This record gives sequence, structure tokens and C-alpha cells, in this order.
Amino acid sequence: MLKDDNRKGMLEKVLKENDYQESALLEILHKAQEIYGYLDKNLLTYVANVLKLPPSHVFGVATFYSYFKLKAPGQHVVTGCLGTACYVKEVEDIMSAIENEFNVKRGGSTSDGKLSLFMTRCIGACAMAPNIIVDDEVIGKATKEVVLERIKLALEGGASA
Amino acid sequence: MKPADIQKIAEHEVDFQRAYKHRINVCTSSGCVPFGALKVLKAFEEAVKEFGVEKECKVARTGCVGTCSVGPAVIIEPGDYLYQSVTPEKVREIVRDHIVLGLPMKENLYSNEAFFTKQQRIVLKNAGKIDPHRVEDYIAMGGYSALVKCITRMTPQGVIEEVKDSGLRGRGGAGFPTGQKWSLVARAHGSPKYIVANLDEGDPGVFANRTLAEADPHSIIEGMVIAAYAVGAEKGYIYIRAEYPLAIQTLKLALEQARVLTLLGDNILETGLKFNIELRFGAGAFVAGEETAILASVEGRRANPRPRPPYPANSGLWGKPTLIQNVETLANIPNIVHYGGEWFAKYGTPRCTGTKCFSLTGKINNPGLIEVPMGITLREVVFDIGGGIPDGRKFKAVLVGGPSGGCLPETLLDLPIDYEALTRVGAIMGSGGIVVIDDQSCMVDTAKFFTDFCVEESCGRCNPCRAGLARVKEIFDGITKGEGKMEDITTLEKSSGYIKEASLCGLGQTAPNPVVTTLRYFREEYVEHVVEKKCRAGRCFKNLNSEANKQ
Amino acid sequence: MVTAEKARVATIWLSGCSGCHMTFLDQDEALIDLAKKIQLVYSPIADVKVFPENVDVTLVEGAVANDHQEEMIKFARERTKILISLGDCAVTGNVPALRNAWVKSDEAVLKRAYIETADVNPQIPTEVPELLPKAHPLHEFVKVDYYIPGCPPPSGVVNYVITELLAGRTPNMEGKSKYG
Amino acid sequence: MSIGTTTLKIDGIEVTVPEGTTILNAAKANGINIPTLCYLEGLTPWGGCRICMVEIHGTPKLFPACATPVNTGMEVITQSEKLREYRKMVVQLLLSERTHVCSVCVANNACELQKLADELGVDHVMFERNWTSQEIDSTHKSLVIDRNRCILCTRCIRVCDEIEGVHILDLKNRGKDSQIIIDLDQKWGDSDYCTSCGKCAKVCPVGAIYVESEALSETKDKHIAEFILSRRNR
Repeated sequence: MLKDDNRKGMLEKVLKENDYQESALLEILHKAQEIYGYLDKNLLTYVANVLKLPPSHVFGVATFYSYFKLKAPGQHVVTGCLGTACYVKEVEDIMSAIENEFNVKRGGSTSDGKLSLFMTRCIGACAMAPNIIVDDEVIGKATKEVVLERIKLALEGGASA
Repeated sequence: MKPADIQKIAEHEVDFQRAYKHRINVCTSSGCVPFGALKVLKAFEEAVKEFGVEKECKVARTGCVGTCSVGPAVIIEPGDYLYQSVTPEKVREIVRDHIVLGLPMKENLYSNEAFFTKQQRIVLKNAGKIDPHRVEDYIAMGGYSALVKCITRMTPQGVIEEVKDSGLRGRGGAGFPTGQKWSLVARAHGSPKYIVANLDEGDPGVFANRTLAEADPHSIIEGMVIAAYAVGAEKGYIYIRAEYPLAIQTLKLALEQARVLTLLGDNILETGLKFNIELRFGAGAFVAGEETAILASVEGRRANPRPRPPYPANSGLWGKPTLIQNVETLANIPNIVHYGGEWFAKYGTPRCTGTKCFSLTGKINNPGLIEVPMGITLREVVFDIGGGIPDGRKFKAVLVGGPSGGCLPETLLDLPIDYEALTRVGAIMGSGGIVVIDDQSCMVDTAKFFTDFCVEESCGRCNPCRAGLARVKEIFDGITKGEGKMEDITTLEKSSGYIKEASLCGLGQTAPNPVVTTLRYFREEYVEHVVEKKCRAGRCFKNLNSEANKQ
Repeated sequence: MVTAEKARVATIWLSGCSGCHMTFLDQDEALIDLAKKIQLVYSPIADVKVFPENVDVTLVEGAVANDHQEEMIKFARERTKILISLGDCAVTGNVPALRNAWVKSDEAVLKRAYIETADVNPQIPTEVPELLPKAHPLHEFVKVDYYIPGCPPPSGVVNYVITELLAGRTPNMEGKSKYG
Repeated sequence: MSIGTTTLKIDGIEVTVPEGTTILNAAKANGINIPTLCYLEGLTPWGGCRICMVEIHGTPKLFPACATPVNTGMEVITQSEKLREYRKMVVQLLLSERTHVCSVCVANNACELQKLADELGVDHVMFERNWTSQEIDSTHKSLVIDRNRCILCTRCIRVCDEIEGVHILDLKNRGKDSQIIIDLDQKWGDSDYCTSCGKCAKVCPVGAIYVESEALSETKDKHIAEFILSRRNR
């Protein structure tokens, strides 16, 4: 069961705005993720029930698209761009450095849940490659040193965006 | 609103803009915002007030001019002075010297003339010039006049003929003749008919469509409405990547403006034409750019492509006739209607008319977004517009067409860029990604990178793409770890051929291109990896070496 | 009988249950004809210590699962003209390869067999060849010329392949390569 | 309104079939056998396994016979050296994808993949095999799913959706990570919607879904979808 709170109210509004259309499933999942941060099974069950869709269909859609997160992300999120330009400019070296420095694997979080490391599809800032996103800040022409420093700052400051 | 009112808005806006002696265009697109473009914009607004020139100097936000590596970029008109890497601190000086004293600051200007001289801007003609948040700016540049021309003076069939005359081909990659596609949809039975504008620019290293949406959203909308008129569609969807928040915001605003001016709606410009547009958001699936997959996604399902026929022109969204076009194709339409198909066909080559936008990135001096006439050579793009390879390194290859494009060697640099020529050498036009790589990159590792990408993005429906690519990836893993055998090269070739021919959709059919082209043009590097366990770029065997070092 | 004209045939038993060798013997009366054409120069059913040189045909049963087997099969390959994978273990890995799905399968499988399920005296044997991290089909180590899948392969198919090869023809496996 | 007919050539033989017939059915009606795997009569064609690929004269592309309608004047080739090679490749890739060990499989001798390998002469797999370790779900009172044997043909999903109508099965993830799921990827025994009709086990071409402690030859029924559909359309 989904808890009756503000967030549920917001979600209900979104469902209504979309006329409870099956075809709006992606839009609804986008909004649901915006509201709740990620899509847990409770939330997906609720969406499935309201849209009168089979739960397996909703789960299938939610896991097909990599933008949807089914697990709660860490307090701080670092995302590496896997665009070609970033690859050519050796984003891989920076990602490995982050993994080693903070003991986190891409796609996962640190054991204390403070930091998650993801890869994203090209963010389109290719001319500034390589790009690393720390919380909501895009670091262009990124270097190992700058990125590690920025992450440490975020972790110490605890100032989440 | 009546058709004639568009002209009135244009005239009014032109008068309004003429009142200003100068116009400062600050690029606030996704490329420049992370580097402080919004602060620069604010600094200009304050500076013109401080110097008391706000009555003669208009400060505007614009879309991308293309010089993305030296952002934030600012253009001061008249004269098109392009300032590069502007910081808020520098703004005061620029306003004082350039606007107040009339002395452009030469040392801060973008100096690479060649970046622009070889370009031909049709789709991007307004990019960096107009404020994408103001529909009046677009109308003042002649925007929506093509739509007015269509609905007041042309028949739907006439519009299709004009598009046919232009020779325009789909800019999404495959290059299907646009006019012919429109005919198919116009003739198809079933209603309502739909239009889907594809803005799911999934190719890594490509940002042309995003730039277009951020810089000139109304050109896409106008193109869609004209297409709707021509094919008889009532409803349109713009399918855009969720990773493009600024483009989404810009488009949302533009759609709202178009609705207010009745350029969209149930009775467009009081002519009885009905056409509405909704946005649909992608969610991180490269395959959703494929035309049948995009349909599934718009319908709210997993973006699995399906076998064709039936083609979307006959059976698309919810089984109804559907026109699917890339947004760059659509943004060409107002120009074609306005200036005529014949005018458009003068650009490019006879077989591939017009221009194409390319995202030029990688190891290159002037990365950015460019629009060039079809038929331009790769050498001109890389060395003239792109300014060659930085740090005195040596050119090695150019990747054309995104993750399923081809890696072309120096000997093919004089190849003219058109659909057929690229296909012949194993590359594709794709959505226009050109990535330059120098001798620091390993071609085996590069092919592996693209294979990894396609493995991750494969939808899993068909066997060759799902299982075949996964096996190819494993073989690459082995080769780059030092476990390669000569048979592996044969297996790569065999599997690539199978995946190309047997896959269900374009993703699988083109995914082996990087493997095939690197095997064709850089085979010696594979042999080195397998036989000598040597990587000339020093990218592979890393773990191997570090383990060896430990011992 | 002129021994010199007979084809020199060997059979090898790696990680398998010996069922494929049983199949070979299951050719029954066909063995009599075969015996006129071949000479068995190495086999678990013949007392020969070292794999001889100049072998015409070698049939191999079983997956390659330890370092001794890897060495053995490479040695045999060098001395054999035609190498045949006999049965599913040699062709696919089959049952011996089921452990491949486990993490650190070489350690795990020994632990399971000699510790967890031991009734008395649990200990992992040491004086035996070391297990490879995974069990592999033959062709992942050496070039294999023909494959006879099956668990066990039908004896008729074994006879067919050998007969065709002795007659200098290439066996056609369509309709004859049933796994399992 | 009468339905028209279409005349085309399949393997050089001229055939006439009702308009809109698929190449597969046109061939079958004329005694020409095209191998199939994900296709099942009575279900919407999926076109994923590619085993039924055919060549059509005049185009370099290959088409899935199960999902491609005939056209007048079409010249279809169902057998060629290339198609044989590619069909063998399909089977090899399927065998390499997960843990397919016929000797210990419930479907041994009742398996469509095994049969195809035999018919096409796939006597070995050129790729290194993957040995997957998905947990077997036997929480349902009679049905078992072993995803290590699944070939992602989606017959079970389609029969559950199109024939039984409950759609408790679907796919999660994508590409090589795709898996059949039950409801929200839960244990079968916990499914709220499963009607335990067993059609999924009936149509599974391999040993991925089966009825516990029953011989597979007894539980398979590949005509069930077509039978129900024809009853429904009476």
C-alpha cells in the first residue's frame, strides 16, 4: 500500500492529468520517480492498479528504460557520461579512479549509502568532454583531480542538491 | 488569429528590434549553461543598465552557435562579433569597450574563421540569433510564414510535391526520401493519422537535435504542422529524451506559445485545420530511436522494434497511419516551403540535397555543432572546420554515424559525405556524429567500446542482436585481456556478418559496423593484440600489465 | 590381416562417465567389421602407457576439467591426424561443466564433494591434478575435426562417422547430432 | 466482400494463397517446411528467433517468414547455403546463451531447440557457452520456471496475455539481461493473478517452464493456442 501523504496526492494529480491513459505510462513513471526519488514495488503496484495494467507489464516497462531507478540512490550521486566523445577523452580513467578512491562500483552505492555511481547515456556536452556530473553539477573537461576533489567536498559538506 | 496576423506580428517585432542599435546574444544552451552562461546573461543585463545603454542595447538569450568548446559564447550584433569563453567578470569591459566606446575587444573574439566559412546554415539559420523563448523572434525571422503560405495558397498535394522536388531525405539516419514518405501516409487508409517527431537523440556524441530544440523550437513545430497539413494528420507527438531538460522546457514553452497564437489547436489560424502536439519523454533506451520502437514507447510500452511490414506509414501508432520524422528533417520543411524545393536542391549533391548537421567531437581543435552541405569531404570537416588534431598528435581515424557507424582511416578522408558513399565504406550517416580519434586510441578497444554500448542497448527481442552481440563482446574482452586467438578474428567476422543480415531492426543491422570497419581498415592492430599481446596505443592489457608489475 | 594398412585409432577418456566408451563398444557386431579396418593403439580399454605417435583418428570422451587433461589433450592433438569430440561432455562440457555456474567453481565443487557430503574423514585431496577454474569442451583448447554429440551418442552414429572417415568421406551430421 | 488471392513463387514453385497470408503459412500450405521456434500458431508472431528467415528475390534483406505477409510476384527462397549457415548460427547462439544441458533437462527428447540442433546438424557451438545460475522457482503448486533454460521466445508471455488473458508474465530488463517475470518479478507462488492454467508450460519449446513431476511429453500441447482461438472465433 502506498502511504497517504503529499506525495501520493501529487501522484494522483499526475494520473488524472494524464487521463489514466495506458499510453501515458512512461510519463507517469517519470513523474512518480521525480516525486518519490525512485520506483519501488509498492509504487509500481499502485500505478499498475490505477491504470488497470498487469503488474508484469508495468515492471517490464520500468526495467526496460535505464532512466528509471528501482532502488533508492545514495545521498550524493555521481554520474559519468558514456558518450563517445567522453570515451575518446578517457572518461574511463576518471571512473576507475572514483571507484578505487571511494570503494564504489558503477551502478551501485557505497556501503554507507552516501555515494552512488552511475553511468548515463551521452548528455550531449560532447565539446566539453569528458563530463562527470556530481549531484546536479556538470563538470566539463573533467580531470581525475578535480572530480575527486569535488566529490570529497560534497561528501564532507553533506550539502546535497 | 488569422493568417494575415502573422505578418503583422512580424512587422511589429521587426520595428521593435530596430529600435535597438545593438543586440547582445548570450548562448544559454545546454553546452554553455554549465559554464556560467546564465551568470553572464545576468551580468550583461546589469552592465547595460550600469552604463545606461539599455535603451539602445538589447540583451537576449539565444540558442547554440556551435562553438561549444569555448563557451559561454556571446554574439554582438551588428557585425556578428563572437566573443568566446565570456566570464561575468569580463562582461563589464565588453559592454564598455564594444557598446559604449565602439571598440570590439579583438583578443576575446573567436578567431577561427574557417569554422564558419565552410558551413551552410539552413536548419540552424536562427540558432544563436533568436531568443528561443520568444515566438515573436522566430516570426520576425520569417517564421510561420511558410505555414501561412501552405494553408492559404497550397494544396496538401502541392506541399508534398514541393518536398519531393527538394530531394530532402530523412535526417534520422536511413535517408528515406521525405516526400515519398509523406505520399505514403497521405494515401494510407485509416484515421486519425499521427505524426511522431523523433528527438530521442540516443547516439553518444551527438547533440544536434538537442541544440535545434533549444535554439529554434518553433522551426520543429512549424515543420510538424506543415507535415500534418500535407498528410492529413490530427495529432502529433514529439518524443524527446528525458536527459534533455532544457530542450524539454524550451519546447514546452514554444508549444504553449503556438497554442495561444492558434498555430496549434482545433482551428489553426481560423482555417479549420486541426492539429495538436503532445510531448512524450524517452527514458534512456537508444533503441527507442528506431521507428517501430518509438511507436511502442509512445504507446507506453517496452521499446521493442517489430518486424516490418507493415510499415508505420500504414500501421503505426495504435495501428493508424503514422508519419515518423527526425526533427532535423522537419526543421528543413519551412525553408523548403518558403523558398521552394528547387532552391533547396541547389545545396548538396544531386542525390543528397541540402545540408546536414554534425556533432563534431573527439580529438579535434574546434569541436562543436556544424551544418554543412551534403557532399563536403571528411577532410574539410576534420581539418578545415575542425582545425585538425590538437597537441600535435597524429590523426588516426574518424568515427562517422554514432555507435553503429564506421571507423574510417586517413585514406578515406576525401570521401564526400552522403548516405550512399558512407554506406559503401561501412559507415552510416546515423544521426550525424563525427568523432575524431588520434594515435592515442586503440582501434580494437574502440570497436569494443561501441560493441559494449550496443550490447547494453539491445532490446533483446531478436537473437542475433541480443545473443550475437553479447558473444562478440566476450570475444573482445578476451582479446583486450590478452587471451585472444587467431580464430577469434574469424569468429568476429562470421558473427558480424550474421548480426548485420539477420537482425530485426536497424540497431542490430548496423551494430557490427565498428567491428567490421576496424577489421577492414585496422586489421594489423587486431593481429598485434592476438599474436604479440601488444597494444600500440597502450589502452589494452592494462590489468595484465599491472598484475605483471605486482609480481 | 595386414596390420600396416589398418588405421591407427586411439580413444581418450577425460571428465566423463565412460558411457561414450560403452557406446563405442555397443557397436556390437559392427565392431567385427571395424576391427578389420582399424588398430586400437591407445585407449582406457587397452594397456598402453604413452599416447603414441602417428595416430590417424582419436576419439575423445569427456570435458577438459583439470590441468593434466589439458596437457594430455594438447599432446594427443599433436600426434593425431583426425581428432573427434565424442559425446556431450567433450562437445559441450555437459555434466562436468554444470559447476561452471558456481562462483570459484573449482574450489566450490571440491568442497561440496569432499567436505560437505563426506561421511567420514572430510578432506580435499591434494596429490591429484588441479582442477581448472571451469570445465571446458574440447574445442576450446585444441582444434577438433569432427563432433559426435549425444549423452551418450547413438552407437550407430559413432559407427557412421568412423566408417565415413575411413572411407575418406566427410560425415554429414544433419539429423544425427542429437544432444542429450 | 471476398478476400482476394495472391500468387507468388516459393522455392521456384508457383503458389496461390489468400491475401495477407504469411510466407510461413503459404509455404506450409504447399508442403514446404520452414523451421520455426518462437512462432506458434494461434499467437501473434514475435519474429525474434530468426530461425524462419527467408530470402526474397530482389532485396538484400532477410525476412522472418512467420511475420511477413506475401505479395504478388514475390519470389521467396527458403533454402540456401546462407540460410543454412544462419539458422545454425541461431541455434548455436541460443545454446551458448544460458545453461543448456540436454542430458539433465526435463525436456530431453521433447525439446524443440534440441530437435532443431539435430535437424540442422549443429554438432557443436563455436562460442564459449555461458553457465547461468538463475534460481529455479518452484514455489507454485505445480508449475516450475527454470530461467537457465529459457530462450526468450516469449511464447509463454503471449499465451498468458492473448489466450488466457491475465498477462502475469512479461519480460524485465532488456537485451542479454532479459528475463521472464511473474507479476512484479515475484515468486510464482506469490502471484495474485496466475490462474494456474498451465498453458505456459504447454507451449514452452524447451524445459524452462514445466509441470512438476510430470513427464514433459505428457504436458506439452503446442496446439492449445490455435485450438482456443478457433473456438473463440467460431
